[in-house]
Amino acid sequence: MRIGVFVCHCGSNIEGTVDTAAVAKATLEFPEVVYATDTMYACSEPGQDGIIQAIKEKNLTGVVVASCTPRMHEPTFRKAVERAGLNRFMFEMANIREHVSWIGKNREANTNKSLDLVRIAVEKLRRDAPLIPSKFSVNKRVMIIGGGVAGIQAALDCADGGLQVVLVERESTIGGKMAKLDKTFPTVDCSSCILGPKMVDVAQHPNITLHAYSEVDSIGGYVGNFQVKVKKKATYVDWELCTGCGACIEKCPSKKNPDAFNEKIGPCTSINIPFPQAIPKKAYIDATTCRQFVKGKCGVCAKVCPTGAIRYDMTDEIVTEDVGAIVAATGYDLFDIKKIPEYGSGTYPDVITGLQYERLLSASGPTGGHIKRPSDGKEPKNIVFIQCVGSRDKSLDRPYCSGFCCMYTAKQTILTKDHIPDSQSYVFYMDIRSPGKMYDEFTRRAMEEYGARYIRGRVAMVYPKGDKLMVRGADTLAGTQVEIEADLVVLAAGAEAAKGAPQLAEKLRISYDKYGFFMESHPKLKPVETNTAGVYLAGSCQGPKDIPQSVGQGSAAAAKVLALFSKDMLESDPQISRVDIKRCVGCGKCIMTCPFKAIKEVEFRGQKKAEVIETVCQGCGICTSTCPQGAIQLSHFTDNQILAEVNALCQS
Amino acid sequence: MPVLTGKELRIVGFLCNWCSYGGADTAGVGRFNQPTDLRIIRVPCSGRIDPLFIAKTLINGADGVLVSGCHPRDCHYAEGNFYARRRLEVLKRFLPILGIDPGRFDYTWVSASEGQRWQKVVTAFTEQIHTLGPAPRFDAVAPELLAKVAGAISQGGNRVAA
Amino acid sequence: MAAVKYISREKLPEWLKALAAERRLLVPVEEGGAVVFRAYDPAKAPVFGSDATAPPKGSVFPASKELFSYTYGKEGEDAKPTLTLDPKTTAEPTVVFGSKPCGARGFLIFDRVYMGKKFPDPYYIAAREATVFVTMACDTVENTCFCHWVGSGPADPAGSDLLLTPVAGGWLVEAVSAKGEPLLASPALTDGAAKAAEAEEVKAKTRAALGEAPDISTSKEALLARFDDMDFWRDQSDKCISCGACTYLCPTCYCFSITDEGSGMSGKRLRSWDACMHFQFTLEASGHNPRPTKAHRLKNRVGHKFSYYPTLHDGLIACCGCGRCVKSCPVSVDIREIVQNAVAKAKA
Amino acid sequence: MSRLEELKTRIKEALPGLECVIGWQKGYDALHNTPLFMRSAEDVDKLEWGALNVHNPAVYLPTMAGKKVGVVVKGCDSRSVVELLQENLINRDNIVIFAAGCDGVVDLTKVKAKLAAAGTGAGVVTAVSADGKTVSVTAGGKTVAMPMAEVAADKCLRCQYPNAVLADTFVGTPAPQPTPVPSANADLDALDAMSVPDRMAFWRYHMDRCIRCYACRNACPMCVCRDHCIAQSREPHWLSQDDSVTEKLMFQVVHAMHLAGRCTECGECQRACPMDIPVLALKKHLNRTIHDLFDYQAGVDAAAIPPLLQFKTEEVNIKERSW
Amino acid sequence: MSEPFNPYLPEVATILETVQETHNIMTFRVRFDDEAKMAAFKFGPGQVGQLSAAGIGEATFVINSPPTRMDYLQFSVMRTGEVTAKLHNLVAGDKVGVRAPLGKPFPVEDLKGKDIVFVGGGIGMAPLRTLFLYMLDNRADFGKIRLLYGARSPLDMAFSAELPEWTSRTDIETTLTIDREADGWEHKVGLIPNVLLEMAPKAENCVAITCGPPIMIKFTLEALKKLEFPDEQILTTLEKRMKCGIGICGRCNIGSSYVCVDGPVYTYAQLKALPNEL
Repeated sequence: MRIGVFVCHCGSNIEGTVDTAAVAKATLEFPEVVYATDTMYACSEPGQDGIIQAIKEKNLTGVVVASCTPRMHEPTFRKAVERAGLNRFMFEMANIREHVSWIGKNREANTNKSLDLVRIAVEKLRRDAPLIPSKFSVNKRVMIIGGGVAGIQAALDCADGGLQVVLVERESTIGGKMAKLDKTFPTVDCSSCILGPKMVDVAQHPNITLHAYSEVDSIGGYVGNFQVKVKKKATYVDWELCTGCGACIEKCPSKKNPDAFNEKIGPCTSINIPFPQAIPKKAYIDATTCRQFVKGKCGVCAKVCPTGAIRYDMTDEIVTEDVGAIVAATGYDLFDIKKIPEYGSGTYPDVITGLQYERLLSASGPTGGHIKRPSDGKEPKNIVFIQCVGSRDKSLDRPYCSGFCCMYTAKQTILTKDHIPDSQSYVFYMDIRSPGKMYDEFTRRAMEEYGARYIRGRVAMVYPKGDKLMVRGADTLAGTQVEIEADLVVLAAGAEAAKGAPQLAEKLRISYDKYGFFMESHPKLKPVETNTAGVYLAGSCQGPKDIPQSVGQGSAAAAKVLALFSKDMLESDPQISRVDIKRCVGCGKCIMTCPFKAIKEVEFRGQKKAEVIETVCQGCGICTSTCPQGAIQLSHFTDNQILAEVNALCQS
Repeated sequence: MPVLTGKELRIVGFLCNWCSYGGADTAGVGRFNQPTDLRIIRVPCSGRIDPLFIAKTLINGADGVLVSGCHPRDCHYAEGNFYARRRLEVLKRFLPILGIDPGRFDYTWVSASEGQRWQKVVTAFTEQIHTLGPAPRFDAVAPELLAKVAGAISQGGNRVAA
Repeated sequence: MAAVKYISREKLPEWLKALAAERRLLVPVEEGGAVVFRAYDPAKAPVFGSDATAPPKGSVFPASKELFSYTYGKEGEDAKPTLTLDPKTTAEPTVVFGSKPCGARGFLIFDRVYMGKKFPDPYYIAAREATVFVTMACDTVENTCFCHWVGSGPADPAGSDLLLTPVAGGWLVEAVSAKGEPLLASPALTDGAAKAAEAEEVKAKTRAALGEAPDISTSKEALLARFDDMDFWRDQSDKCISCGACTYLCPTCYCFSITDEGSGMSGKRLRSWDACMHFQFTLEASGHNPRPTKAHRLKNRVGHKFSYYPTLHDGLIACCGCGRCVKSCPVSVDIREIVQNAVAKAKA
Repeated sequence: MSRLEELKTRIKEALPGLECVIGWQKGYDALHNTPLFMRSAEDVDKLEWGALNVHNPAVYLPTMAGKKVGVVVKGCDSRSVVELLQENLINRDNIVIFAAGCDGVVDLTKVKAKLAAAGTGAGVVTAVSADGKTVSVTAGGKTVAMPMAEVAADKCLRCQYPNAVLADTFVGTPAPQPTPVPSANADLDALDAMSVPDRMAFWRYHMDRCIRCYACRNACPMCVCRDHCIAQSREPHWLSQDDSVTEKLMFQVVHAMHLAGRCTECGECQRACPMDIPVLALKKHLNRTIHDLFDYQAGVDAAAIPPLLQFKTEEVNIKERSW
Repeated sequence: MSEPFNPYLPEVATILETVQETHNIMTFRVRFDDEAKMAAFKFGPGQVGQLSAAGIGEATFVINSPPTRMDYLQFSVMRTGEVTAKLHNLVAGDKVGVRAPLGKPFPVEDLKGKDIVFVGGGIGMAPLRTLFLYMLDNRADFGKIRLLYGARSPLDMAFSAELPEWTSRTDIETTLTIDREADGWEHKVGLIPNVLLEMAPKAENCVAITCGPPIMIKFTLEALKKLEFPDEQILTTLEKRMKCGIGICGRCNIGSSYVCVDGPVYTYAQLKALPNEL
């Protein structure tokens, strides 16, 4: 083997604390290293060309690059060595930036440690073997989980691109959070006017199958060939027959249920269609409140339904959808404002969330678009908005910024002034975060044109005084305590991961952060990919996003899916486990522990043996550490490779 | 010279690619200062780590071994760290009977986002190993200690007969 | 022949100390319930009563021996590879003191193979020449002893350099080879002529205790005749667990493996004991194994000792009758029984 | 009819349908019994039952897979059979289990020590008799009476299953479960009492005389890799052939870790060791750990999954360390 | 003082050239670094050598270049295990160790004046190549020479660079065959034993020399018996796991015959006399 070692300066990122030339020179003492050099930016075009040229000139058969983390540039360099004619697995990286130069300033120790990391990379490379991927077919259907604006965008883009799309929505209608909004910033155009047509497009698109009121039950398979079991929850209404006429809603005797679509500030019937533009516009029965279910008798809706669509005996149904890719667009939920008792939520009805305020503003909301406070239906004059409720607050384990609250609060002050010209809005804020096109101008308009009074400071408490609420807080700019008498208090509740997100992540075999937001593959370079091939992210499930960002991600995820499906055959990752059939004793321990059911028992000359299903194996190597005789080995991370690394580090 | 004599001890880390290796990267990106003793071996999953690798590393002269994987329930491969947790815990409890200080091995969970946590783990573990000092070696047991133990064995008998 | 000498129990440590001063002195000592040959330590009394658990095979033929070290290097601008091999054939002068005759006799079997004309083995020869065997004749016999079956006996001097025979108060010391004679020079030894008769009596009594040996002179042919009788070998090997205890404890088993161990640019090639009872012994890279079952392997082990080796080496049986393979076998496989079964079957 | 005679009768009845039945017979001297493979009625007449049946015949079963065989078991041996069944290494339909109550077997190392103390040796034993309470050994003309409690194998002194946990034919009256004797765990207790550095010296001292014969492994009924053990492979290359204590100890670690959660503590590894190395203590220690962590005992339930081949998302007994 | 001869110590040699013969067979051409030793090196066709990749180990291969062409020693290595995998990773300029010659050569003197039929299958062509080329280089000493060389497919055929010369020479008769039809294949299609029966060489004054995979050998021997070749006129070479190569280590023996010193070349008559343990 002829190994070349390339030690990257990364400008001064590495060279600043590592003597890269010394490392390169010293690696020449390592076995089979015939060429070593330091290079300014290994990943740059000249850097890569240098590697390719060296492979050709020095007849290198393996390459080690000591630079940044392989999680960043391993694919880059693998492609480079491949361009030079080597198998892409005849390449190893030593991470001397994130793991060395950036975490300490001692040049001697760093140089020495870098050399050690190259040493183990060389020892591993010496035991690498070329791996060649095999090909398998792709099922060109995509599942989008979540029918908010991000999911809708992804579904439409995929469908327009010619793909078959399965859209799964937990609620009985798509639309998500955006459907609940009155107007959108910074243009103040009507939310349902811009979302509605897209929802209709979903309903009418021949390539889109919509499973509303449904949830993902389990996911099997792998990129190109997932099998997703979808639980269609019982609606007790045959949607084939339901025309959405609304007769049942009119007659339903159970009318006082909190309306989830209206954020529980208005009532609804037990059989319901959430809002007039719902897609699908089909009724469903909430069995927890319906008299037929609760008391065992009623049956009014069944009697009035002109098409006879009511089915009280309906049960949940599981349908299996075979798809080649999945986009998770499950959105977010709101921080529970009751967790901050000082603000009086739950105690005082006139302390509401921003989203509830949206419903009060909306013409299709419970008040018909007239701002009436929940307690007595009076029109409020003094309205206090409190920012960062459940955002940027370490004490609540919500240290992150929810991103869009500053903007919607500004929008709401503007809309308030439009609705009630003699009103006064006050906004308690920490910082105003408005880094978008026309965003900062928008917040300025709220203050300057619409007279919203912005007070920089936190609110200490809200307490009642007569039918008013007293809001006591600090004005940190003035350095004074302020107290404002409010008719209505609107809390900008922060965004948090959608309920059930971690469970879904586990089904999808993707990671999520400690708050339940899904982890993207790379925070900058792979924002909509995940570490599980064929699973993509769109919208707020990855972290709080406003509408344009969500739509952008929906399209981005769709582009990824379209790119994935542009090939008829996918290449399987050859970095999988392989069985040495001579040494396998057929005990089946690997089969028992494989999380992917990627190993099966076969019979070979009358003896039981294990066999790896190439396309299913994900390359975790649990089998390798389970097999007592080491007969199943994970390629590229074989026992001998790891042992060689261990030995290299243990040698004195 | 693998470690800087007198300054560093030989600490080997086995990190899963998806979480902890990423966490160490995150720590690097955040420029979170760490001791330089640790050498990281990247593996796909903590489930790939045969406890025997750790035993081998310690018996062959490493002063400490640190394993880190994804937090339970957060394994990229769904279940790898669940198996790892059992196996590593069994190993950890096994080491002292061999005569290896259990403090020389530890395992933990660090996610890709937990750069600061990684810094804390590395710093604490490195300190712990420095407190324990260079590991004694099976092939270099001090003659006096050997004589003492041998004496006790020949007196008490190899196996204690009732 | 030098005059016979006598060493008393009391004077023995003095002699041992003198011997240890000049070279490596290996004596049988107890270690955790087993008796093994270790470098002499005056603080630790040697165990001369019963035969050692492990014979002194390792003194000349260590369990693992470096044949040579290798070092890769690089030369010139283009890092041209170089390879240097450095063999170490020298051996340390050694006295093995207190082995039973069977333990020393084992090397006679080695000698034929390792000191042959075509490929004399420099490592073995150096160690053999550097080692002196001071052997103790037996005064008791155990149930597993069968040295008299294979042309040896409890006072067999073959392979030894000095022979000690237990007599009242100490041992009669006889030089068996010229190599042994210089060791008699120690002042701890006194004239032993007076004890010679007693020693002869001990030898005769011990030999008599062994009783008559069965006739296994036809083992060569008898075992070959059973070569294809796999039912026979199945019956003989049924209880064998195919471990290497018999082989590694055998004073005559001389087979080995060669493996390379190295890291980085250097390493070594080792010759180490190997056991023909292990599946891996004859396993080929293709997966094919000419001796795939323990029946095949036991057939080769017994056949080698009692048939193939004698065929190649003037009828000398590659067994010294020490009985360790029987005594130390976890399941008491008895090679005497197997040979007798084969012989009986041939007669029938 | 004695247990032995009834066993013989039942085995003879079953023998025509079986490849063979594995049991014990007298060995090369009075002190040693040896495994017996019964293929004919005459073979069955050689069967022995009693304190000298030290071997665990379950070790032979996996290598005879595919053939229908019988096996005579003590209580402890039956646990190995159960464990093999649990791991699908043998097929229940192909195994016929004969069992009887066991009053314990001797530890030959203890017997040897007794004989040595009496001024004689195990090599010259001429007669042995045992009545369940006492073993009388005649050697070199002396007869030494040894209370069973002093020469029984440690496993017998703490035996929980004197009667097979699984049997097709159980003859005679079940044996009573003995009261655990404190000295039954003396080896582990002694190690527990040592300091960690002393333990390193302990293993350094003992492993030094290991001859790497792998009798411990080959006698172990749960060492199912056998011919493909990683101790002797180059791919993977876990161990070198260096004659060093680290390599020898590393093998014991391999053996012990591979047995974690599978070992029934039959003690064959240590009994088989020709160099008398106390390797069982490692497995005992692991079994204790497995029991503490997972409340699990190997070889009692053929339907159980070994604890290291499964997991719980919340591990009750594993504490996460805080950093 | 000069060291005594050490049969375990390889000669350090340099790889001059490697040839990728098939997907898993690679040929190595090596020369000892010690030119004096290279010049003095003598061997007979059929003798083997132990090729070392120091650090990994040794494996046995026949020296498949003939003693008449001493520019280099040639070994062809099929990738089967750890050592062969390492060897396949080596390139020209790399160092190997060579212990040679070991074993006994073909009985060249006895073959002189005889007609010869070589029957080689797959990698089994390697041991035949050395004798075949030796005979070509001493063409006058031998009678009619026929070579039947078969492989599974054209891609599995080693020494393909030499095949045009072998097939075009008029003083020998070369037949190539593959198991199944393949595009562009201009030679025979059929299993070696069947093609051999078609060729029907006369047994009189003829020696058949065969090497190949066990199953091929089995049926080739049957074919040769049909063609009435006496056992003494059939030569083959055995492959066994070897370590020492000098008749000590105890692996390669079949009864009392050590393949590494008494073989690897045996007549069928000798083989039949050995105990049955192949």
